[in-house]
Amino acid sequence: MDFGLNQIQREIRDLSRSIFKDNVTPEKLASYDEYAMPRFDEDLWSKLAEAGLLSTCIDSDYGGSQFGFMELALLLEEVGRSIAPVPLASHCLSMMGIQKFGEEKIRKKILPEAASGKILLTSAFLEPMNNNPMSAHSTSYVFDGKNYIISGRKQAVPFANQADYILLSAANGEDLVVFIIEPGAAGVSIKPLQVTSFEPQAEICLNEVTVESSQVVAVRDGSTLVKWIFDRMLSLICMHQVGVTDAAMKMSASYTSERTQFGVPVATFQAVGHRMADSYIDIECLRLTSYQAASLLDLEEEADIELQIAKIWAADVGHRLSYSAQHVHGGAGIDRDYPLWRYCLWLRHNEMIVGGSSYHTQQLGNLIASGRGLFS
Amino acid sequence: MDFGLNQIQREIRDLSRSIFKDNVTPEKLASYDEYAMPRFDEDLWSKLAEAGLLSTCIDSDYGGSQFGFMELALLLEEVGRSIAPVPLASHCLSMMGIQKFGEEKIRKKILPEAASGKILLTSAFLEPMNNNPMSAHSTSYVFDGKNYIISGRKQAVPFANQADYILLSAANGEDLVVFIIEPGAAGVSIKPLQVTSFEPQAEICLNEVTVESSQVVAVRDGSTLVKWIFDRMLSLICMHQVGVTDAAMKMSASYTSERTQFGVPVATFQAVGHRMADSYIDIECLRLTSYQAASLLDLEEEADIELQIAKIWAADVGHRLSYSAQHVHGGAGIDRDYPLWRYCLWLRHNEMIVGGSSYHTQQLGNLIASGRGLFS
Amino acid sequence: MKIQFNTEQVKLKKELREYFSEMMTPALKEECERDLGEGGGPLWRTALKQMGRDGWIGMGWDEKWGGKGLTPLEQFIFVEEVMRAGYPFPFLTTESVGPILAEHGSDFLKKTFLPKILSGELIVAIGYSEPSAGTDLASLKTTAIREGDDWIINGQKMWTSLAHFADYTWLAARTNPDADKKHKGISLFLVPNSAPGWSCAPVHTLGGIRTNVTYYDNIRISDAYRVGGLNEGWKLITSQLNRERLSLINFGPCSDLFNQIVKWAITTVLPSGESVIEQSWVQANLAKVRAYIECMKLIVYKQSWAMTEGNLDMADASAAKVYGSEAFIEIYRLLGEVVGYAGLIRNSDEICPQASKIERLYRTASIITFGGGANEIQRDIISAAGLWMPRASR
Amino acid sequence: MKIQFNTEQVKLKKELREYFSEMMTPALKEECERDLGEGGGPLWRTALKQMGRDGWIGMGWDEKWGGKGLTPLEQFIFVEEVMRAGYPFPFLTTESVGPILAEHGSDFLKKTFLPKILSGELIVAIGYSEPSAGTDLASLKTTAIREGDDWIINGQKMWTSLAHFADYTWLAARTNPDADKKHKGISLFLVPNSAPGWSCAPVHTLGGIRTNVTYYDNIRISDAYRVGGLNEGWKLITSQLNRERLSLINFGPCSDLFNQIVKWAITTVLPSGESVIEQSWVQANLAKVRAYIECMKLIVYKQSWAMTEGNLDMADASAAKVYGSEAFIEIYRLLGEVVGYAGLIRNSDEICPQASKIERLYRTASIITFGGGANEIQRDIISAAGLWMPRASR
Repeated sequence: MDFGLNQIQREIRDLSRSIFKDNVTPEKLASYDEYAMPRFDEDLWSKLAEAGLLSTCIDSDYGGSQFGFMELALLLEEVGRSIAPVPLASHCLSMMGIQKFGEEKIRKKILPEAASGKILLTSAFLEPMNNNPMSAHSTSYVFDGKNYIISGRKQAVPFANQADYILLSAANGEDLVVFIIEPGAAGVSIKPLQVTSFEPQAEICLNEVTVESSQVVAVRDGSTLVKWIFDRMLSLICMHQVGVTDAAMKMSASYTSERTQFGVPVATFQAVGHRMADSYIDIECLRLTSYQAASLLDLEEEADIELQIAKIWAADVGHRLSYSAQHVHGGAGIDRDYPLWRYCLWLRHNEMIVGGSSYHTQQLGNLIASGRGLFS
Repeated sequence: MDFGLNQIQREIRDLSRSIFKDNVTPEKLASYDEYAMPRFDEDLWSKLAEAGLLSTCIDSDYGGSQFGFMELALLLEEVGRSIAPVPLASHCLSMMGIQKFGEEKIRKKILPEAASGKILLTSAFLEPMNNNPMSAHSTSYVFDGKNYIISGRKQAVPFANQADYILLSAANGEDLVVFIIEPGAAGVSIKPLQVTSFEPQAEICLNEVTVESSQVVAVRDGSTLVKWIFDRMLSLICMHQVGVTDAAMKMSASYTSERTQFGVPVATFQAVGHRMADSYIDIECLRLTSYQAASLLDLEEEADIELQIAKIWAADVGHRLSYSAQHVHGGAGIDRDYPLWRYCLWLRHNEMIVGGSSYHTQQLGNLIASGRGLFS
Repeated sequence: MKIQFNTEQVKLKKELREYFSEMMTPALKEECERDLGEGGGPLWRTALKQMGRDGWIGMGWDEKWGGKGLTPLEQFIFVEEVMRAGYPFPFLTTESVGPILAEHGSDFLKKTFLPKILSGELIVAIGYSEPSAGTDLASLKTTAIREGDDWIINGQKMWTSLAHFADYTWLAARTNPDADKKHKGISLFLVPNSAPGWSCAPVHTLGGIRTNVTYYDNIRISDAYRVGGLNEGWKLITSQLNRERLSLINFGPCSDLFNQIVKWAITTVLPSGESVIEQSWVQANLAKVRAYIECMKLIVYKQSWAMTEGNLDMADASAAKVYGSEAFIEIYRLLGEVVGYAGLIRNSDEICPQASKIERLYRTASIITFGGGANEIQRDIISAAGLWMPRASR
Repeated sequence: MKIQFNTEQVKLKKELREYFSEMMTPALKEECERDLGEGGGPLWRTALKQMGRDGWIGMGWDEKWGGKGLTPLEQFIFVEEVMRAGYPFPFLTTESVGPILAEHGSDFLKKTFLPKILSGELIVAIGYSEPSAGTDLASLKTTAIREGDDWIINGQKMWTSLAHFADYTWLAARTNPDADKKHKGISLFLVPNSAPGWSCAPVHTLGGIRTNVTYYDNIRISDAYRVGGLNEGWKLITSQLNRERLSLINFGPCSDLFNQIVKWAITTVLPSGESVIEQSWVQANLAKVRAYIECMKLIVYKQSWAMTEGNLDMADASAAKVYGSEAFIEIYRLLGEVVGYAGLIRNSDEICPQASKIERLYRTASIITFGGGANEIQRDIISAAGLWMPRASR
């Protein structure tokens, strides 16, 4: 049992932190506010590519550094800490899915270019009113003997309009197949959604989209692939939230240490100090449960229980910290000229995306009722 | 809309408060600790009878003062404030049920003696593993053409061993009938339970108990009677909790105002002051929702939603206040030589009896799902 | 003790609901939405004046100022219903500044302002906070210096909400820099926003709502526009805030939101075939919201009743503010969970008609935990005034 | 980063579980229940010595004191498992006093005490609190006055738990009444409870558990029983409390309780025909408990790991104590709701075998929110040491 970072992990953390620190400023972030332009810093993306940070989990055969999922997870914590405008999670998870489940031909076609940042990938697994991409599908396919014809709707697809390829799941009865499609394919229409965090997201409508067999990433084990990526997506949302919460807490601690009222720093009021202490504890819980889930996935172990627990904390802590931070900042916390407010948007995003705390509590409860989740 | 007490209500409150203040002391209460003797102060009971406080809701025909349910509810708040060892709620509600649903013969037999305190009544509606006396019955009867034969189990019956008569429900298919039985009747066995609060409670086992038709209080409208009493029982639990919480809060406020540490009263630490402020708000919520439910029942209006809400607050506030009070008292809060600890027992009792907060939240949720509970 | 409306009150509520359902035309609704629930638009102005003409704004006011002479409870029912209808009612002017002015203003001020306030023709913004005087309000630095019959005002105020369309600012300024305690050197003025030297710059907030910094550059006003005693402004500030606290906790809009979400959850079917409300966690969330709002309702009704009886308690006003402001946050969260992903979308209500409103409300909800007197101060007041606990000197 | 046990640790856990399942005979269990989870009975004594002989108590200790030379993590696994088995392990002696003694005690003290502690032959009670020195520990009044090579001790201590069967008291006394700061005049002593002048009176608590007032009447002890530097006791107190905080948060028993309740809820059928666990609110309660305990587990594992690395953080120790003590309360509540009325019954486990334990645990749970350093103090420490926030002088 080791709660520390090894040499490589420390290097990845330090390198990414320093790149984000130099390149993500409130002024730059301001240019994406209210969707003034798509929240995707392509310069920064190139720098991450150059530093080898887009391909941490990709085999050296395809130009990657061949590290594990834990390294990617730690990288996402830094994305969260800086709320950097880069589609790291969706891009890397799509690559990893192709690498693990795709055939060599498709891997060779996609991975080297994706690993070097030349092309962008994303995944479309979620559907309207459904937080579980493994069940009750609104997107279906038929096989006409040669091609697959897909119809349906996908929701909450990050960077759909920026991506070159989209991993997309569709069902036929019990079977779930994962395809790789191009956003410009006939029958695909992309409707941009404006969400809380200003992240480019879209709803995708598929109207009899024809797809060739060569575009199939996983046919027999499609639902395994979807679960494999979805588990890791949950994990990365939690890791991102670790970074966002930690940064917002530290901003609050230093603001209240400097701001004086009644002739003393606001931090010296016990109610303020204690609220920050509660945040500290909250974030420690979020961090530990998130690290644990990532660590299990890194070992390719099952983490159903641990992921639900981490997401519950990501939601609860995100909610509580957002209001604590705003509150102890007084007016500054909600002033768009001070950096905190954008962190609050991401706290909310990570809280609610793929279901809030109540939803995941019920999911965890279901697992427990089925006899899983006993302590060993 | 009137949140104030009228003249009669003020008199009942002041009179009862003064009787309890004079007669309920920590020394007296100590004699019932750990069931050293049954928690029933018969002297105090006589004094309440003499003051006319046992019969507030009983018609003058039977020797009562003919006031409404609200007056009884306010009386229960005072019982809670003093944690007086008297079976007021179970006795009075049983009388009221008989008065409202029984035939004149049974009313005449029971009520005058009960109103004057000569005999004691209680009710046995609850059954094991079931917080809802209106459904899923473990006690059933058959009618042999002349008598009713009852078998089954009742739980959480207060003062069963002290009572002269017990109102008891039993089912036959969909029909629910309420009988009045004597604890010593053949086939009735009473197993005393020791509960958190030291209140005399018992499980009653009924093994082919034969009951005559004259003992039937409500045959056609048995389930109406059970609901009518049960609603008021919920209400009185909440009102009792109002008194218990208020007393425990004030004890905590005055203890922390006097106890010094670091050369200042403990109350001057903001964390302590704020925790007490939160208790103040909590108790205001409990008080208002409890008063509202009692007020509706007083008017014989339906109060399903309002009762659930009051019981949720009774449970939540009881839980939170118990630990706040213990905590700000430091060691004194749990020391059996200081009066707080018995209040904590009652806070727990009222929290958990007939279901805790989660249970009642789900009940309220069910009502909402059925389309009830919209704001007008 | 009878915690139910009487027949007249029930009738009034019904009448108001009908009135507002007619008043809130699609065009007015659209304007109010566009102004993010703040008001200030032309249709909004017109509607306010109409309400004034129809005698609603002054329901609970003395007839001599144009009121109807009913009680604070009826006044509260009116405010609840107008807010419930989605109209951003300028309650700070009518429910907090107005009553304080009626109590402490000179005859001249009362005659000048009250009829206009009750007829919906005059809006007042509040000018207390400054860059270094937030929770520690008494340390404010804006000055008013006597010059003959006039005062010359200089300074800067933060968070002057509504200033960009208000007519006057209810301004706290230092009139005695040498007072032995800093809160004893403050006076209150009604400053016309049209006065030379007045200016205003927008501040944009997390929730998208605009507030303002306002600047006071050698503004000259007559002493007749001073409210209450010289250097006795602190009492007016605290009284105004006490009233403000209550009016911030209006449960009309959120009770309507609850109703809408319940109906949506009952009628909306998930891909799995069950309705939204069949999910037990949704029921639990809605039950929690229902219980939260019920208390909010009872707390404000009780306080309206207490005002009618003339015994509004300071600790209770603070309790209402703390409870309400923190309950709103939990309510929006619980409802946000129920609508799910739709509650993250700003530009579409396709899934659930109330979802984008919840998205925005979540971003605005923190304001009243620190605005109107930070909740820490309110809790200090509660333990001191409500429980007689000693508190640390500040 | 790898937050899973290695193969040896998994094996150790298994070995310990088997060992304790044999050790906890029905008679020992009954004795422990009777003593309300406090220990002190004859079978309890025997078992403790057996654990000592079998080398468990000192797993993570240096071999020269009778330990096995493993790390704090293995030591923690041992404590977790022994507590999980329902044995009231005297962790204050072995996990807090012992390590501090090893670090700060003289050779004489180490040789005298450590082997006995690790062999389960010696129990130490903690004597800090006094009637007027609770949270403000540094104001304690018990005195130790030098007389030749000896000290004469006089005073009274509150909440001296285990004193009635402990062998020694780890006692804080004032050795310099004139120190410029009151915490600089305190020294630490190991006082034999057998010394003439020592006496003890029971204090009964809400949860039924006995604690004690202890009296020190002209007790004479040699200077050899002083621990650490003269007037440097404060550092030992805070170090001991730091360690105590961690050992208070043992999740072994409550993880086992969770497992038992889940199994009961799955197999128990309600009169309505559905099982207890089919009620969605029961699932939600159990999920919350599961999530609470998971964090408790990770927090204490991380700290055991940090001790292994030699960098236990003060803020983290306080965070563990606050989190754990408050989580226990919520856990017992949520489980209490699940078992329902049975959780109010003291004298029968007919409905649910764990219910009366929950009934009692609920009554004992508050102790560690103020004991071991009140949670207010811990939060002060966290904001100061963990977030570098300035704090008010006290």
